[in-house]
Amino acid sequence: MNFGFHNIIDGNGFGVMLTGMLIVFVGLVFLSCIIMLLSSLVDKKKRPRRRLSQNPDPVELKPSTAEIIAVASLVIHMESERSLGELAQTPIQRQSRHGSIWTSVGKMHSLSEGGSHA
Amino acid sequence: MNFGFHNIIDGNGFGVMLTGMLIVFVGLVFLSCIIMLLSSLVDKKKRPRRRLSQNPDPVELKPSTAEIIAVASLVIHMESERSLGELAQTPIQRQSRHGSIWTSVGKMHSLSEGGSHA
Amino acid sequence: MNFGFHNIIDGNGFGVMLTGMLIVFVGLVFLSCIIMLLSSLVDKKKRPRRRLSQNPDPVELKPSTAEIIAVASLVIHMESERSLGELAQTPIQRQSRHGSIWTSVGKMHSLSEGGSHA
Amino acid sequence: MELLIKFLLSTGFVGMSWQNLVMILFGVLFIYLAIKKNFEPLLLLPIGFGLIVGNIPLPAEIAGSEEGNFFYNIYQGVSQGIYPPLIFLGVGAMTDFSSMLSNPKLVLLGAAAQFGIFLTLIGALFIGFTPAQAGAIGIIGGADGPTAIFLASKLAPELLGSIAIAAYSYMSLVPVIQPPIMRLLTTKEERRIRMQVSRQVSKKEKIIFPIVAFLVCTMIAPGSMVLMGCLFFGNLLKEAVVTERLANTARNAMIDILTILLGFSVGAHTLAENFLTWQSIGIFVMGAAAFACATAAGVLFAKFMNLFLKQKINPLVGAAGVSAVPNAARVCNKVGLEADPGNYLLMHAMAPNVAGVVGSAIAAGVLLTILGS
Amino acid sequence: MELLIKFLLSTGFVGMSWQNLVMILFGVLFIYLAIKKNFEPLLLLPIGFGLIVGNIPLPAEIAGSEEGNFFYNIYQGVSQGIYPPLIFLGVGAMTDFSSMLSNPKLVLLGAAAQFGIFLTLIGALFIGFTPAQAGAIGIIGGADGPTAIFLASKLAPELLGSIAIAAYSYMSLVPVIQPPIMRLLTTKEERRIRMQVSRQVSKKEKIIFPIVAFLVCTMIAPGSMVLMGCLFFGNLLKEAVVTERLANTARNAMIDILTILLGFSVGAHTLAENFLTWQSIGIFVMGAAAFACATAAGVLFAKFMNLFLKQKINPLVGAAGVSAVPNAARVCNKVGLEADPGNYLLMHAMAPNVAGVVGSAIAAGVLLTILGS
Amino acid sequence: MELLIKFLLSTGFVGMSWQNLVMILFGVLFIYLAIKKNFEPLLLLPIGFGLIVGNIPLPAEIAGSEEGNFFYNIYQGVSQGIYPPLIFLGVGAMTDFSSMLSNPKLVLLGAAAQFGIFLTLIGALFIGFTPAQAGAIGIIGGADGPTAIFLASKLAPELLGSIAIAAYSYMSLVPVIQPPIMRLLTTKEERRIRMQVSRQVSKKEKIIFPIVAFLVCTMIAPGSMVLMGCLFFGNLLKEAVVTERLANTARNAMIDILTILLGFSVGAHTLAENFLTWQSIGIFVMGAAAFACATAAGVLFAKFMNLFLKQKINPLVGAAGVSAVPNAARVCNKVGLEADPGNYLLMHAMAPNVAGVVGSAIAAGVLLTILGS
Ligand code: NA
Ligand code: NA
Ligand code: NA
Repeated sequence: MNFGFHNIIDGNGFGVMLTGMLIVFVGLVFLSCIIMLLSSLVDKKKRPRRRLSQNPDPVELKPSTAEIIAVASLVIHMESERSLGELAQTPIQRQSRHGSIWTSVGKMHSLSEGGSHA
Repeated sequence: MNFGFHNIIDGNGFGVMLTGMLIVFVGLVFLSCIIMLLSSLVDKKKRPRRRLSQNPDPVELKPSTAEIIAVASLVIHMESERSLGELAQTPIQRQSRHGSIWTSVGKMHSLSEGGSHA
Repeated sequence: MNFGFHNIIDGNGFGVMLTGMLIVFVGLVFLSCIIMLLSSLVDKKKRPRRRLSQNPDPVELKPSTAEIIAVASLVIHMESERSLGELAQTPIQRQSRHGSIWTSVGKMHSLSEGGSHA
Repeated sequence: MELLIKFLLSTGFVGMSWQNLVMILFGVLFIYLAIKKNFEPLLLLPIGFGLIVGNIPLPAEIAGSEEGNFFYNIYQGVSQGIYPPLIFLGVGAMTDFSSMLSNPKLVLLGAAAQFGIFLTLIGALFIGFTPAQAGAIGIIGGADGPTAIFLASKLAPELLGSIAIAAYSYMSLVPVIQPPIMRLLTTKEERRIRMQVSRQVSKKEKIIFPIVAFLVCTMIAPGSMVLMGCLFFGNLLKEAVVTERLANTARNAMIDILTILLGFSVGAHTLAENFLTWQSIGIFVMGAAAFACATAAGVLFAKFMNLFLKQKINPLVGAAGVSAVPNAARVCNKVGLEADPGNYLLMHAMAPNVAGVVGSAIAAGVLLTILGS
Repeated sequence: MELLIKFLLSTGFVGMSWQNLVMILFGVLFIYLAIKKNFEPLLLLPIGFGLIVGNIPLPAEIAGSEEGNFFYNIYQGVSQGIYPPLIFLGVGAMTDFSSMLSNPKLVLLGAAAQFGIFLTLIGALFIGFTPAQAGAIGIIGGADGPTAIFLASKLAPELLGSIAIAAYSYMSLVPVIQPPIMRLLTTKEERRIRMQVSRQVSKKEKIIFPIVAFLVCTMIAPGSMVLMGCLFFGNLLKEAVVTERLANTARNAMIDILTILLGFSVGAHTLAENFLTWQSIGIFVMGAAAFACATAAGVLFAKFMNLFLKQKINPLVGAAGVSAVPNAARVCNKVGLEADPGNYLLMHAMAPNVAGVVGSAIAAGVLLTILGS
Repeated sequence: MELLIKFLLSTGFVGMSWQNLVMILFGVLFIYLAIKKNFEPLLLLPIGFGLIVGNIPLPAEIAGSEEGNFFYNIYQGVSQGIYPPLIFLGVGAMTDFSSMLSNPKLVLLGAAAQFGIFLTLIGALFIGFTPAQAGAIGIIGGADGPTAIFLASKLAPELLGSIAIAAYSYMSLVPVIQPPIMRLLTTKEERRIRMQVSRQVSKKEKIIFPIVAFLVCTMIAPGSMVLMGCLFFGNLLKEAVVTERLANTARNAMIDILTILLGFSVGAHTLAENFLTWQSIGIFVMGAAAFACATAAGVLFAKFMNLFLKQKINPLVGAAGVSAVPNAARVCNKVGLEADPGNYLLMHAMAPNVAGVVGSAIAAGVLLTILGS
């Protein structure tokens, strides 16, 4: 490998650099303008997105028993769906159907009733 | 593109149509006969499949504290499995677009409404 | 297909057998030695791995209502993550090696430490 | 400096023709329809974005030779006929044939609705398409994406884009196209007919069915072997509980990955010169006709069957024979409820609905055998 | 009209030979065994359905040239040796080597059991197979699907179907084949031997192991490089917690997709002319011999080791050396419990069990080096 | 006997050169860094193991011809430029552009940081690389794995291994490289600057953005079409809720599978003769320079912008413009907190961070257009 500035000249390094930086800037300046336009174009009235605290403090939540019941039903539902996943682990686990008694039925059903996408 | 009936004649359109519809009908008639045979062949005694209600109504459920404890342990169990890295991916589960647990039912819907690949 | 010992001789069957078994044994003997070395090399002090039973017995667990609320909040938290479709991109959920739901917070930490594909 | 000029000359603005622009607008339109109107979003959104990507004018030195080009590479799965059958496999792993198994005679409605395919074929011949092209256009009436794309890739690759788009568009327009025809061809009394509840189907039947069905269909129409093989293989994976993990992956990760690749690459290969043609207009007109005929054929055949049956069929379910699963079945249910709130036809409509999938695959097989070079 | 005749002549009935029929029946048989008897369903069901699909007689104009044919395309992953190593990668991401790490001397049992491979090779030579074919047949004794398919695709592609089917069939017949041999070669006292609990294995060991193990194995048997590389790479992904998401996908979505493609395409490429031959019968006979020899070799070597060990090994675990993970280990456990309820050998048996996987991969490497053209 | 000799001569020990050994040690090193130091483990661990696998010396008869060789086959996805864009698609399905949408002027910082790319290019030319190679080396400064690998596979395949490793190494070294430069170029007051909270972004904007952004970028730099197309397509799949299941698979199963194949095959193709060269040392030196320049450029440009803005920018966020998502943004946050605990810059830093991804993709497009043969 032979050092030297002539390489840069031969390779038209500065030309590439200038063109490159120019294009990159033009592109992103353009982009940021577009974004500003966008935000002014689209309707301003924002429906505030529900911000869910990333680590919910148990004490703060204080769920009513109704909520706990909802959790129960949710978990049952999730289990029944996820039990496909459970089947899909290791062959050993596939043979032995352990897990929740509640969902033993749900398993095949959430399957056969899994939406027909055809 | 030149219109005209001669195209149909040249392309033997009617021949194709007749053959096609004939084969389709033969095929599906055959199929429906086979199905009838099947249902008569296989043992008739059906063990009635328990139908799990598709949207578990919290009020209907009324879980005892024992059940809630079961849910708790189930979640722990699920967590432990997941943390053991065994959770198989079930994208449908993640498909739901609603932020609240109250729409856990909605998930089943969005499942059946998830559009079609076909 | 013509039977006969000459086939074995022509195919140098015994040579292959001897070489094969030799290599296999050399390989695995070597391997078991390495393993012994390994176990003596690495530090001996073992932190006992928490063994989580695959289907925990509710009665054994006896969660306080506080714990149940925690479960509730965890599920809500999981749901919200999932429905926001954001958790999907984080290895953490599967990565966390702890079996207890109390580490659901820890999950968010490891979230911010999740490596990126980009 | 001359580098800069050289570069500027390579930008997209230069060589941007009005055709490119129109195509990009079409892409935006399909994305809009997918998101706002929920038009088969899983396919039309990728196709729409693909249209945009594929119709940006590129200077020769970038576009380069086809080989080694990203979109050319992923399109191989389409032109080689790999994605559609595998997607069909995933579809099989999603499909529940039990409603069809529980009342077999409704299967015939799935056959009748294929009439649309062949009538369209004749129409396409009439307006000057070649027989092979006409076959590929006719299959739009099958209302079945993978089948349509598979057949088009074999019979008329040059029309694939238009056919795919037409097929998926009309599949999502089913709620618009079908109801008027259904109302026109049926009396309120007929729409009111209630059908008896269907029997329970045993697990055993569900497992044996895909095997037998595959044999029957391929025996009669060997051309449908690949599609049928994948559809029923997927279904067997689903019904034979022991392979649940395979079925689960087939209908989730696998079908999703293939759908992304299929939609994106089909869109990117639908170029102005192939799409902005009189042919495409012809294809869309024919496609609409196909759906209309198919619906009519299904309904009328149901009424015809009622002449012989004492257990009357509600003719509305005939319309579900066009497949377009599960939209068509939902439409039947909806129109049925209008006539008689409380008369839920959905489960009954699912039978001709899935039978329609099989029917159009058979039809595709026939067309492939007869018209395939 | 002549179109109709032309079509009818193309239907499957014409040209359906008795061989086709037999093959289809074989397909049905394997599906039955997979579902009812739980014979390696993840592989035998796809292979079984593939047999049915692949043996439907097709008229030339449909079957067409190999290229562009769907099954030919997906079979490339087999003939090019792409699927098996990647499946092995997923297997590595599933396998837990800790039991092996906790008592290394049991590794030797995994070596002894490979004796079956080479004895079978000699038998195969004897009944007239070529050396390459004999090697591919011998590997059935490895009781390891991906290894067998990988080697067969290199040494004897024409026998791949029979070998794959034989391998998976016998792997699921392990509970039938092994126990009598195990009982024959061991006394009740030996079966009663209790083994000491194995030590805890540190995370660090588990992470270092796959790297070191790969180096050792490929150094000694370079031919096993690809298989070993994938197996231990997958295992490293699993043990190095930081790549858990990759390991998770490797052992779920990825291995499932590949298993579907492998099984289905292998089945579809197992045609009557290759399968309904005396050779196949030879292969199945040899396969049974291979498993029997391997089991015997494992048990006897365990007894041989006991001559030198004060901490006696229960000879039953020697039988687990044939791999066939995890069935063989379960069989050991079962037979052990018969002799002494309360003597659980499962964890001990896992050590030779996984060692057997490594052992047969090494053997495959040797055969590839010596017999590979 | 001579068989045994023949075999022994084929073992890895024979023909094991010191280069091989060094490469294997490098592999072990990268695995160590991935696991212990969490250096981009998802890529560096597969690459590291690939290095080990690829540098075991094999006798010719095993290594065989390139074709049909497993690693050669899976490497096609790299050399054909298939994996990187699809991985970029998954990245798009992970990326949230809302922070960028909420304060657009920070986008310029993402442009400024690309200065590192071109300065490095000049440096590479200086030390004697060809223009094409220099371009591929410069892109390391883009701090974006898929972009770097994609461009390298087009401009300088022979350097791909070194470039990929350099890129990912420095991306994980960001927390080491950046802070000193950031502190050097900013006063404590500047680091204390608090930025106003960014506005809420509507769903509509998020959906329209990827489409518009793709059009703008490809119009201006058509060479970046493939990368941009995939990135923004993935993002659209994510934002258009209707395709959530596709986005979900794209950012999980699909990206994981591709990452495994990419990392493993890139590693296995990085052979001693290409890697243990003065060039590689040059590449690593240049890479470090690239990151340093990029960081400096970002920070200084932020200070430059402050001359005109009344709402001052905290110059630290300029450093996030190098992309290396999300490490660089975290570093900004960390350094910011040092100066003023309670001044959280993370969300602000995400804007130039993702803008940097777009910026380097544009730069890659320019280099591809100008330097691509
Ligand atoms: Na149809
Ligand atoms: Na083995
Ligand atoms: Na960048």
